[in-house]
Amino acid sequence: MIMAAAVLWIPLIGSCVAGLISFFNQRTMDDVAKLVTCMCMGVSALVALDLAYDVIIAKKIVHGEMLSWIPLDDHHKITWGLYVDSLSAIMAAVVTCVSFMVHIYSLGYMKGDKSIARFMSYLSLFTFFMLFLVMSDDLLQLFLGWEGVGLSSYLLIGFWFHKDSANAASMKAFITNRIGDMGMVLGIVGCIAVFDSVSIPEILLKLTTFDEAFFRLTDHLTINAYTFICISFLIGAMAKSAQFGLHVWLPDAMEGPTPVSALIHAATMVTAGVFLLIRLSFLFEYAPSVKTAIVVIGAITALFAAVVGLFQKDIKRVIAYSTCSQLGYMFMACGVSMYSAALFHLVTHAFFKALLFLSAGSVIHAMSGEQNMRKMGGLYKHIPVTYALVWIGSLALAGIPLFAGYYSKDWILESLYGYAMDGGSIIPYIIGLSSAFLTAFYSWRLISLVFHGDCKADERVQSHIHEAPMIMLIPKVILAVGAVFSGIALVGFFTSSQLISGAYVFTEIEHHIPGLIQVLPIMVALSGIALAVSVYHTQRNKLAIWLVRFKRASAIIQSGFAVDEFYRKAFIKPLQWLGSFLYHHIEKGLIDRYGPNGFALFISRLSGALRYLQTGNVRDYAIVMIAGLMGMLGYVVVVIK
Amino acid sequence: MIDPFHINILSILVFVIAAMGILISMNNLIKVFLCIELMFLAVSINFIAYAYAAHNIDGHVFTVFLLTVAAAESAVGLGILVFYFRRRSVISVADATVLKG
Amino acid sequence: MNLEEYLPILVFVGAGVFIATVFVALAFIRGHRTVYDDKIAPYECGFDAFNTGRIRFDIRYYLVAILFVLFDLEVALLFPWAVTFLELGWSAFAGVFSFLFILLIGFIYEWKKGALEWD
Amino acid sequence: MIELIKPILPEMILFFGACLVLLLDVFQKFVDHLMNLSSVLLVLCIVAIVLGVPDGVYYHNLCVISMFTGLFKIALLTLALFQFLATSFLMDKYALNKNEHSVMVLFLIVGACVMVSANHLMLLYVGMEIQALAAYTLVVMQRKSEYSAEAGVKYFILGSLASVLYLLGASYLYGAYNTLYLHEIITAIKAGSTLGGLGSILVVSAFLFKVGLFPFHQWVPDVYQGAPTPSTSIISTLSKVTAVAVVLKLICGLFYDNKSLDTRWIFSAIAILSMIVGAVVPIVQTHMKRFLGYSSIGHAGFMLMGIVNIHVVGVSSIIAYVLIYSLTLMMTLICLMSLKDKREPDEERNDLELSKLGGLSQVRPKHAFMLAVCFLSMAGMPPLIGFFPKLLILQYIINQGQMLLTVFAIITTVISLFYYLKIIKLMYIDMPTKQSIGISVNVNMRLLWVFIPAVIIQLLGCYIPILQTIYVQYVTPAAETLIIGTNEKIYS
Repeated sequence: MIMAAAVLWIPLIGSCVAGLISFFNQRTMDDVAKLVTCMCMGVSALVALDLAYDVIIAKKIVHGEMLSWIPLDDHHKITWGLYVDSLSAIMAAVVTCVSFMVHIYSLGYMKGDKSIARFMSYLSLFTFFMLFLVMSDDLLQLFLGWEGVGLSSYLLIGFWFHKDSANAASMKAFITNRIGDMGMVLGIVGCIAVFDSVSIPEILLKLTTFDEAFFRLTDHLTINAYTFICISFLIGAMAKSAQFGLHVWLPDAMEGPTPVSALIHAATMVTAGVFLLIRLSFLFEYAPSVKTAIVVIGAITALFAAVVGLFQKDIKRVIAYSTCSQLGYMFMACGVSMYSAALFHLVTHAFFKALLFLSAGSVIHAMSGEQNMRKMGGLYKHIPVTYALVWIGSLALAGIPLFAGYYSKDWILESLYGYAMDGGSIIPYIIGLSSAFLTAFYSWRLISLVFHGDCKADERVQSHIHEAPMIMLIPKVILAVGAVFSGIALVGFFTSSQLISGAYVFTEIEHHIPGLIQVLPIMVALSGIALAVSVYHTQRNKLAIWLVRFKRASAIIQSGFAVDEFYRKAFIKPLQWLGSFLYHHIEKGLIDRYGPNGFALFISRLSGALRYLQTGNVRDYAIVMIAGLMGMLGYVVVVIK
Repeated sequence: MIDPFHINILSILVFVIAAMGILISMNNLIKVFLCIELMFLAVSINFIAYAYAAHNIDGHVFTVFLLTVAAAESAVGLGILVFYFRRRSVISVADATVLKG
Repeated sequence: MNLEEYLPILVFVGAGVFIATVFVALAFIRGHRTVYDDKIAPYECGFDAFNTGRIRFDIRYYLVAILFVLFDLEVALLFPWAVTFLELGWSAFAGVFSFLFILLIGFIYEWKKGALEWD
Repeated sequence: MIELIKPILPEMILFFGACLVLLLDVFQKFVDHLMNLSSVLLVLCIVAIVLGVPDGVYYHNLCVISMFTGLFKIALLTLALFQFLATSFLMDKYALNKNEHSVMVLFLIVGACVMVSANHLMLLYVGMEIQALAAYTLVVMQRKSEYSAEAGVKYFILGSLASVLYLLGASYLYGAYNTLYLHEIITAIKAGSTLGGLGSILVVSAFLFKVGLFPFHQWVPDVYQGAPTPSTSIISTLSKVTAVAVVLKLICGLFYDNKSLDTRWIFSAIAILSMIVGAVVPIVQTHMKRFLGYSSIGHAGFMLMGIVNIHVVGVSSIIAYVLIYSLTLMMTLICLMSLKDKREPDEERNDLELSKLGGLSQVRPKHAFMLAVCFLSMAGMPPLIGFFPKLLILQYIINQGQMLLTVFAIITTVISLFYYLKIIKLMYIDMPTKQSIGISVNVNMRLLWVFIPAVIIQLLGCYIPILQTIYVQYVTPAAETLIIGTNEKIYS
């Protein structure tokens, strides 16, 4: 319990210290802020690893109460609690480790930024909220963490607030996540209505005793309560995990500093949706239709994001769409009840995607802030270490054996195959394979464009190209170790153990997997790599011709199938019009004009008019007195009995 | 037979005359004071009539007090008048509208 | 109507008229008459005797009038006591004299303030 | 002998003390100490009331001594004492004889005490005249000011009209019931007669005039503005407290449980119209005292709501309201007095232009704070003491189901909050202008002796138990004597 609390609260201490330093604008104390946040994060990471070891190996669940929050009565009270089972422990370990790496990396990457203390404070604050989220024992506390990471994400995307695009992106992320939050709130309210509780263990306990529950919408229309709750939570998870439809904020979120992208928008926060699905898996098992929906959404996202990723120019956007696509894999795994696989992919993905982002950060750093891949090329000579690390990350991403991604992705694809064999559709499996092919393709497209060929940057930028300093390399190397070995090291553990003891009904079905199916993902990945290499190294001219020929199609795809444009036309414009109409005609024109402002104007006019009754002439005063008196006397004469 | 009601009507007539006098003679403070005195007298008639009708001494006593207090009041009034005249050099209050609004 | 009660008043009026007539007549008959300008000039409190009544009086007349009105009318309070002081006894006597004492204070005040000085 | 005069000993002390002060002043003896002597007289008078005769009626039912009269007399004396102590060193700035001023205040209090105690219409009239004549004199004290003269004339004419109305009403009551004793009239009036009804309304109207309620309100701003500020302070507080006491006494007597005459509509209308005038007109005012005059009309209307339905709770709320409001208003005016420069009398008018207060918080932070506290208290802001009587009255009328009154009370309170806040904005947010810097005062340490207790009194609202104790122990019993005790207890 104390360990868990330490993991949770230590980052907050660091955040507060750095925040205070930033608030009082003590530039000279920046070093203190850096040191304190990194040390706190390091301690937290170490304790988290120890905690994870304890929880997973010793198979004990830490569950305790910190503070009373909303005491309603004896039976209904909401507390600040800690609940650490193996799921939470793994998440906590991943979050703290990646966060620690990103903290250290940031020291180099953000060097010289005048508000670095603020940056470190936000990073630590984010980590605190993320830990709060994964360790919470009830839905309300989870929701608080959920909102907290959203807030931190907003603050960090808009960290360079003098950039308009950063501000716009931060708001876009925040507002898009509102939709998800609405889902979360509905889900929590639904839980309260059905289970009379927000405590996750309690809900699990009660679920086994309940049969079915319904919400009556109208007299004739009822909806299964579990379905309703699960759809609500699914919407929440979709927004946080950038699934198709609510993914639009993620590419734009790349406006934030690259360490932020690595930590929040690749490794941790975006996986909160997947975490939610796993945490509430016992509920989803009662809503099979929603599970199907999860598979569909995951599949669409995986394919869609991979296709869009092919056409991106911006190095960070490629990786962002890749993240989106990988999250689609995790969703698919959840949808077919392979929660362990999803979690496994989450862990490995955290390592290699963080690595890729940090490497991309190094590239950008080397290119003096340039993010367009078309203006790069031939960098492998100048930044060999980063080159190697990108290779490692890409191999892991593409799912090449021995690298981390292989084990988890392969497992997911096998699960999808099993799903098809169990009577489900084969389409998810096919989409999974296609996406794997596309993943490999765009990864090597990135490598080819950035590191090979001729450099297209101007002279000044070229002269500045340099390898990142040690402080940025070491975290990447550590992450690379994770990207290589986490799969092979953990695969046995994930496939064998009953991960979350009793937390959900885990249906482990052994399928006979044909040999061809086992090899297929590797072949697909290798063919993707081969195609990319051949296209970008030998057939580049032909590619250019093709691109010109299908200029409009490629432009549409590049813009993410114009989802943003569609939203703008379908929702934002009408809403803006409606808002403007309501503001100008209803609020200003009607309510303000005849309401508060009108009343105020009326009063001041009345005041101006009434003052003229006070003529200053004694005669008028006497007349008013006598007239008033006459009125009173007349009334008395009339009413007196 | 004359009863208090008739005296009452007389007093009301005098009172109304005095009140109208106040309203129409604002250009001369002396007249205003005269009218106020007239009102006192109208009320005095009332008191005496009621006291006489009810064989009650209180009304008479009140009248005596009323006269003396009215004298004091008119003395103060005249004092204010003198003060006002010294400041304004007129005894009309019809245009005394510095304080208004 | 019982007019006999008013007989003393009639006698009083008659006596007054008689005595006044006698004195005027005696002065007219026995009087020593010399005529000079100042004596025959019309005299009206310093104003021209033959003039419109709507002239401005000196404000100081009003001051005198105020003081006169006050001290004159306060005497009205003494009349009821004066006609019954034998029946009312010492407490009423003390009351009236404390009233007169207050008037005295007022009188001292106005004297010291110079309200009785013409200039 | 001493037993004979004991019931009116406080008034005697004040009256003969005032005569003594008058003579000492006119003989030029101890001129600088006469205000202190007046303060001593006030203290003696308070002692005489506290140690005085037991409750009951004296002098053949002419005079009543009860919790109610005691409370109001002590309140009057305390207010006057507060003013004397606070302003004795400020009076030199005014072109008036400060000793005569204090004498007049003493006479005014004598009249007020007579009014509060009187149980006889004639005595009430005499008290009212003593009080009114002193008030007229106070208004015209500043001999060089044209405004003072005009205000005095207006006040005198309208005040005489009011007292004539009172006399007419008294004569009707006398004609209807053949008595001038209040308690006999109160017993008799339940039978109901047109003459008695007219008389009662006329009598009450005269005191509604003194309070400054709607059809009789127009003298208030003119007189407040024209009179020298020390006199304004006296008239707006002492006169008003007395008038409210008499109004309470008369209305509770004449209209309580009076089946023949339903006066609720009359008083509701007066209260609503007064509140509207008091809420709306101050918005456009530019002169401080005029502004306060108008707002006091609104406060009077607010108070009157408590007596539309006559009940102990309402009456005690009104007592609490008038005492707290008067204290606050007096503090405000003392604060304004201490801001005055030594100037010609007519220029004082300009000194109190609202625009002069711009940026006061930077020029005179203590004064600005004091004024802000007073204004917020008048507006009824919760931590301050002014909130509680407002709450009591609102609570009362809501409990009585007077929804129309409630709605108007709330609307007008909100509007009045606006103009109070406007002044606070003027003082705290606006920058000092060339005009406002003209306001200067020799910051006297004695002023702090006034300000600190004043702020403490205002902040008493933070410690409710003490207010509650005072309310339960003194105010409510006073209200009870008025309604329950009038006939049965005292005159048996």
